[in-house]
Amino acid sequence: MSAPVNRKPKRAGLPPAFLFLAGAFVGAWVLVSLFGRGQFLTAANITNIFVRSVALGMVAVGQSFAILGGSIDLSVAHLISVTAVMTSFIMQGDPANIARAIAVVVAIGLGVGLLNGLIITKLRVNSLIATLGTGLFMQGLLSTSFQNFAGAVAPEFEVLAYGTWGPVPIPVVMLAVVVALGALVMHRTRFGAHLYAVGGNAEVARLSGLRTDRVLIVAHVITSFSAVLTGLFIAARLGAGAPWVGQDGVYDLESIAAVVVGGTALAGGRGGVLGTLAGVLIFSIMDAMFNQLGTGAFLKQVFRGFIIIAAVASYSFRSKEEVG
Amino acid sequence: MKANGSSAERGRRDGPPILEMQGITKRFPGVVALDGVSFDVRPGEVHALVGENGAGKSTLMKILGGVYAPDEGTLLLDGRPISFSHPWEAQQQGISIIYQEFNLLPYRTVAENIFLGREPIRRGLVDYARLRRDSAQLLARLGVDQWIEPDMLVKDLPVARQQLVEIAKALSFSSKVLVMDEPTAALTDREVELLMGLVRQLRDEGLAIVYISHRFKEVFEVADRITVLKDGRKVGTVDAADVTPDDLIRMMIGRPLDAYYPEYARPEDIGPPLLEIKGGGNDVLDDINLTVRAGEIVGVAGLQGSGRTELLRAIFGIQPFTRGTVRLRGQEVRIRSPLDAVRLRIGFLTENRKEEGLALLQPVRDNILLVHRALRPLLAKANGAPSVAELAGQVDLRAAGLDQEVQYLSGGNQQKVVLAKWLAVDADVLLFSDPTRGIDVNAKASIHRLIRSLAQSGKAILMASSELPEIIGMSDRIVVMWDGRIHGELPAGATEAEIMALATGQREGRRST
Amino acid sequence: MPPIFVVLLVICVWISFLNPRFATVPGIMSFLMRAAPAAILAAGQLFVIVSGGFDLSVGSLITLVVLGSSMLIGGDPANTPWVIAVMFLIGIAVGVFNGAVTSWLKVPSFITTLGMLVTLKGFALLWTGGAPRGALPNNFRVFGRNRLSGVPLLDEVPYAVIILLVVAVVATYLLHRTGWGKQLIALGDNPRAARLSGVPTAKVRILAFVASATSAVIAGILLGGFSGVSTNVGDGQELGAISAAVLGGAKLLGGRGTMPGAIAGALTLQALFTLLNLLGWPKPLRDGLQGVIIIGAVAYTAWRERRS
Amino acid sequence: MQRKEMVALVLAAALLLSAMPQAGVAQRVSEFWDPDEFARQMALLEMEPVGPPDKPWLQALDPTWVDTSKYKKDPPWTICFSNAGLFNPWRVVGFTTMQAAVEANPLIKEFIVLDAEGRDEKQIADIADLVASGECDLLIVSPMTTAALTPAVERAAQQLPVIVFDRGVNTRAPITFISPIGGYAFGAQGARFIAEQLPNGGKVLALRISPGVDVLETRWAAAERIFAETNLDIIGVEFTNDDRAVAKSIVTDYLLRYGQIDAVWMDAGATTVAVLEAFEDLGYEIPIFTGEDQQDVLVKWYEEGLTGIAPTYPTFQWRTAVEAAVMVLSGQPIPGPEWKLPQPTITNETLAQYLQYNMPPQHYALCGCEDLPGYPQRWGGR
Repeated sequence: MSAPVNRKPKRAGLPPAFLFLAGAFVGAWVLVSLFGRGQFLTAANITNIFVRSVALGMVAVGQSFAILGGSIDLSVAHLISVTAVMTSFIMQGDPANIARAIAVVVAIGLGVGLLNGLIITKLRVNSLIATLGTGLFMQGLLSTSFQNFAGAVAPEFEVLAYGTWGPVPIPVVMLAVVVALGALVMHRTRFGAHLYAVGGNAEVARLSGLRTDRVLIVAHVITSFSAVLTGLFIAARLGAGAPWVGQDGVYDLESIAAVVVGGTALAGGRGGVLGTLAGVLIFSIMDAMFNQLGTGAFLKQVFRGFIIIAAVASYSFRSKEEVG
Repeated sequence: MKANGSSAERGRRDGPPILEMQGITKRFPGVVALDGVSFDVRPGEVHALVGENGAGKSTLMKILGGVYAPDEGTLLLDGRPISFSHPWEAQQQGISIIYQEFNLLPYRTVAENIFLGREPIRRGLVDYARLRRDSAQLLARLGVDQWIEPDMLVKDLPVARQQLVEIAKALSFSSKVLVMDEPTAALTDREVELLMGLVRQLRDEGLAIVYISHRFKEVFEVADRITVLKDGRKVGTVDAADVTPDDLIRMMIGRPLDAYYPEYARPEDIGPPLLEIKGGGNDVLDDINLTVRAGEIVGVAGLQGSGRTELLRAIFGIQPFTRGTVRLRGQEVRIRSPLDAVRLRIGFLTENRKEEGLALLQPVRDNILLVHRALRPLLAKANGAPSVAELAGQVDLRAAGLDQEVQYLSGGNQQKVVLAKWLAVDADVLLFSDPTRGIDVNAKASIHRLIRSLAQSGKAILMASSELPEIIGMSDRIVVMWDGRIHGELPAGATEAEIMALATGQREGRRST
Repeated sequence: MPPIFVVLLVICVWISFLNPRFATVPGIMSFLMRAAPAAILAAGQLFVIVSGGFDLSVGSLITLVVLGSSMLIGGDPANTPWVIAVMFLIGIAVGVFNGAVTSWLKVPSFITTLGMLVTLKGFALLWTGGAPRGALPNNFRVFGRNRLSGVPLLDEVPYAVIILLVVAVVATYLLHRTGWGKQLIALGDNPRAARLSGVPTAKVRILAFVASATSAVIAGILLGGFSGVSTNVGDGQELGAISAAVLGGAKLLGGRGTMPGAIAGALTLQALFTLLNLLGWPKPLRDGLQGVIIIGAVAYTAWRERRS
Repeated sequence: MQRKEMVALVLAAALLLSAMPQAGVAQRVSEFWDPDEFARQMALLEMEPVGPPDKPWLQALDPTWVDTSKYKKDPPWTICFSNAGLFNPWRVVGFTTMQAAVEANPLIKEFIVLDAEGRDEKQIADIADLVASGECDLLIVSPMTTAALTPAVERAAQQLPVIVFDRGVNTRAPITFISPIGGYAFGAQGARFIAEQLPNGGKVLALRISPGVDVLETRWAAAERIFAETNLDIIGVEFTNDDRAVAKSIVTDYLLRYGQIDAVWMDAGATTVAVLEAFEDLGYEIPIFTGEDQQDVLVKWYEEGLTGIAPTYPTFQWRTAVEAAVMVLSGQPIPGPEWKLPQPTITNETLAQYLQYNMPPQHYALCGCEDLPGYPQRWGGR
């Protein structure tokens, strides 16, 4: 056997996206110091970068599961709207209703995830079309029933968005918990290992005796659940939910972008939750940097698109396969 | 453990079978893959399943593994009828299978692959420490722990070692029946020895083993009984002790070799060199010197991983040569991509017709014209010369019509479509890699005749094959690859033993032609 | 006849039952005029879909065309011809970029064009400062808004309908009658086999993205003509185009799809919206139904393929 | 497809589509309806403003004054601005005016702007950023949506002097809230005009930009009240997202469904021209309409001799925000906690005086920017 053996063990620390994250951080620091106003490296600024990452971060962690399994979920933005609206609508400002509201939206989320998973695995509908369809359907029902901010969350519920735990904002704690849980499920459970297999090669997974449909359905349930968390957070942050909050945040495409910038392959089977966190933080750092540089939002958008392409290209350009 | 069994040692042949297949029939579009086949295996026995490619071995095994459901027939496990609708259920019943196609995830570690679906759990989480420990133990038991570590990524392992991981994976099941499909195809002798010892040990532990191979040496070394399949039917089951290899060949082929393969080229048929390679090499090949002349078929033999297929891929520009010179029809050429090769009218046909040869959803017509169109201006009209009907006739294609989608054709006819594709552009250097793999016997003969007639019409043909009978039956000259080099060259009619000696690197040098 | 044509016919009959004006020549012309941009976009998108990719950037490209044209023309109708030429050049450049990044840097087109979606919209807004500026003169808007009169038998024909017809014929020819179209479908069906058959995959794929981008430029000119300058004009058009192609029987990830089908898919969506409008469905519910319908269509196709 | 399947599908679809409840949303009583405030605004409309007659952006209606001496600070100042976004021409014109007004004032050394890109979520973070940066002497906020931004503004006001304009917040924490008379007056003027002009049973289509924004909700709330007291047939209320393409499509849909429509009430003028074009293109007569002070509306109205009315929501309030900031930091009293600006209405009679042919189509006549540096080029004019 003449081919060389790579004896380097796997899991050599953090995913490569953290290199970009470090680059973005240093770049932003230098640029802001040279041309921007104020200091980049302040506790307040860093805290804000994290707080800005919470809404996108939670749903992007969930989106990682769908994408890792070789699927995709375009319905998350609409589910976020549904969750935010239902939360404040049910709560009506009364803390007594908090538990009920959360129970209802979690149930909705699980139901939507189950539905997405079933349509994809049992009806064999391409995930893009399936979730585009369920998303449109949800939004249709929601916008028909609600035209506006509906109800209000209880003041106690706003702690989720505005409270602090020592010096750390509670939303950041929440994001940390979601990322940690996501990483735990993805990297330390059987389901996680099976998800890698299903996304890597569904046929191999099937021949190895995995019930691939079930794995994919669970992945979609997790994705939807994460969208519910983001929806709850946004409801707390805005004090109420409106039927457009999810779409206005472009959480569908942004979460996909964060996942792939974080190094998870769109085709599935490679990547992880920590990379996604890096992807989300890169976007937040850009936000903070452009804020401090005082250039407008549109220039940032121009760069953002290129960054998505460049990051993914850096992972993919060595591939010899044809990519469609 | 040590490989200490002798070939005289045998497993038990008494007692009731643990697994029985009765009257299994399976049809695919255009072909009956299995026709009323019965088969059984007892605990503590190695039952070999032999037969040519396309005889139905793999189909039988996939039925065992729950991949396919049989159209007719019953499966009995411990005397109880069972049926699987999913591979998972077969595993649950204690049947584990080493598939011939690699069944591993390249971007996961060896340990994760071995225990995929059965990861050890501790407090609800995967116990990675134990996963690594258990994998290391398995690898040690296989005697390959110095080459393969549990934390390596599968994609970083060479092909032969991936095969060993595959074997480790099958061993990790605490199963009652173990099915091994050509487990040694990519292994060196040393690794094969290790495996043989292991198979015996498992047998002695009371496992029922189904061993599929066409290497008679191994079959006779480990098998207690041998079942021969041919064209989807069972020819018979015999005790290994009662038969000779020649008996088996007769059972498998059912006719003498010379009637089965077309005649070799006569000296006057052979024309000028069309393809000449001098000092060719890249990361996996080195010092390739090879000439293929018009009118001749040059066979390329060698074990998996020897550079056999890589040689063809280098010539075709898939993993191009980075050293040396290639001359085509006397002209020096640079081939850096398949497009270069196609432009130079080199044709390429592989056993992976579904992955590498055909656009399955497209009709016969569009597949046959694909290369032709690729060589014309993009906006040229799609149809016109050459006549697709004529080409289809030339390769003796049996299809419902030229508008039939190729996914519905039988394997043999699919290969003929691929061939017609190259004839459409008049390719005169043709590279074939296992051209008849997975094709039934009659179609195989027809493709062999077709290849010979192409040679007779003045084309230069380089044919790599994993089947020695095919190499021997077809080649006017045989080059044998070992360790990325051409290790020797043999004339038409060389024996399997001669080829294997070169292919395993045992004998140096070349016999003059 | 493929199912989509039957569905289209049924919906059209139903509409004319509710609104007899629909079944007249002017009624049909108005319908086609409104459907023209979506149908053209679906035609362009199909080239990319059969090749196994997606083009999500078309919506933003439409916005860029509308906003960019208004900026460059700057109120002077004399500028219209060269500005339109520039827009086609921009479109071609975007198409080449999408195709090249996908082919050579191996970035999945979903991501390439997602990045372009963000970038192009940002660029268009950066250019105009975030809101529509300037106006489009009548000689630009004529294509999307006006009708050619004095046509025998039909009397008045909207320019948009003529353009749709030309695009449909050209696109059908390109996809189904040229070597490029056949290679494109083969590429989507089996990229490896296509490459090993000598198909110049990068060139073939880049041209598909150019076709898609060109269709977006045409659609942008028609949409800008129809309603004038607007910053959201392109939003969501990409998903509409993909839905239309899929309704028309195209297979996502490539290998199958017909041009008449994709165009019929776009017309069907438009007809469905017209029908639901006449039935009094509010807009959000119409969108919701669209979701159910595309899932249903794809599930039906998948089921039929499995059965055969 | 098999014929039987086809028939079954068609029947199923027919059943489903027809059985769906018609436009199932009952109009709920708007939470934005406040009769007292409505009466107050109608009264303000009749009132004479206080302040320099040639500078409407410094005028105030029925003002009360707040003392700002505690905010007095030595110049030069850094003023921060959290902008909801630049998503429509009104905001672009206003923001241009604001920047010019800042430049015209040498006492302002820096003007830090964060653009929330139309997202509540981002604006909340932006405001937190600005407050935390410690660089702002004063914070101006133009909120995205009222309810969502209220807590953020409240928080900011604990640390900084805050001025809010355009859309409001549900708190008295800012020093002042600058706005024109208000949405009730805006909406009512258009609705009354239509009610006067149309016979009983006249068909009216109402087009709104988007829900949830207080300044827009109040416009419709008032119009809805007024229409409810008439015998007009309100055939539909739709949202255009401020998009001409959407607006034109909606109107075309309605014309195809209902035939001629007699009046179109709109809560903003950005899509007015597209709406009128829909009538033209289908060969219908241009109806009575409500618009705003954009040049494209005014020019079309004037040149084609149409009948309409244009309540305004003056862009000069962006300039007022800067002037107010300067007054606060100088310690001068300013109108507060509400600063009501005048809100002129353009009618067929007064139309001509607002035409500015040198300005671009999306320029707002009431920009209050004519004396600022860079006029008219800075606003795209010639």
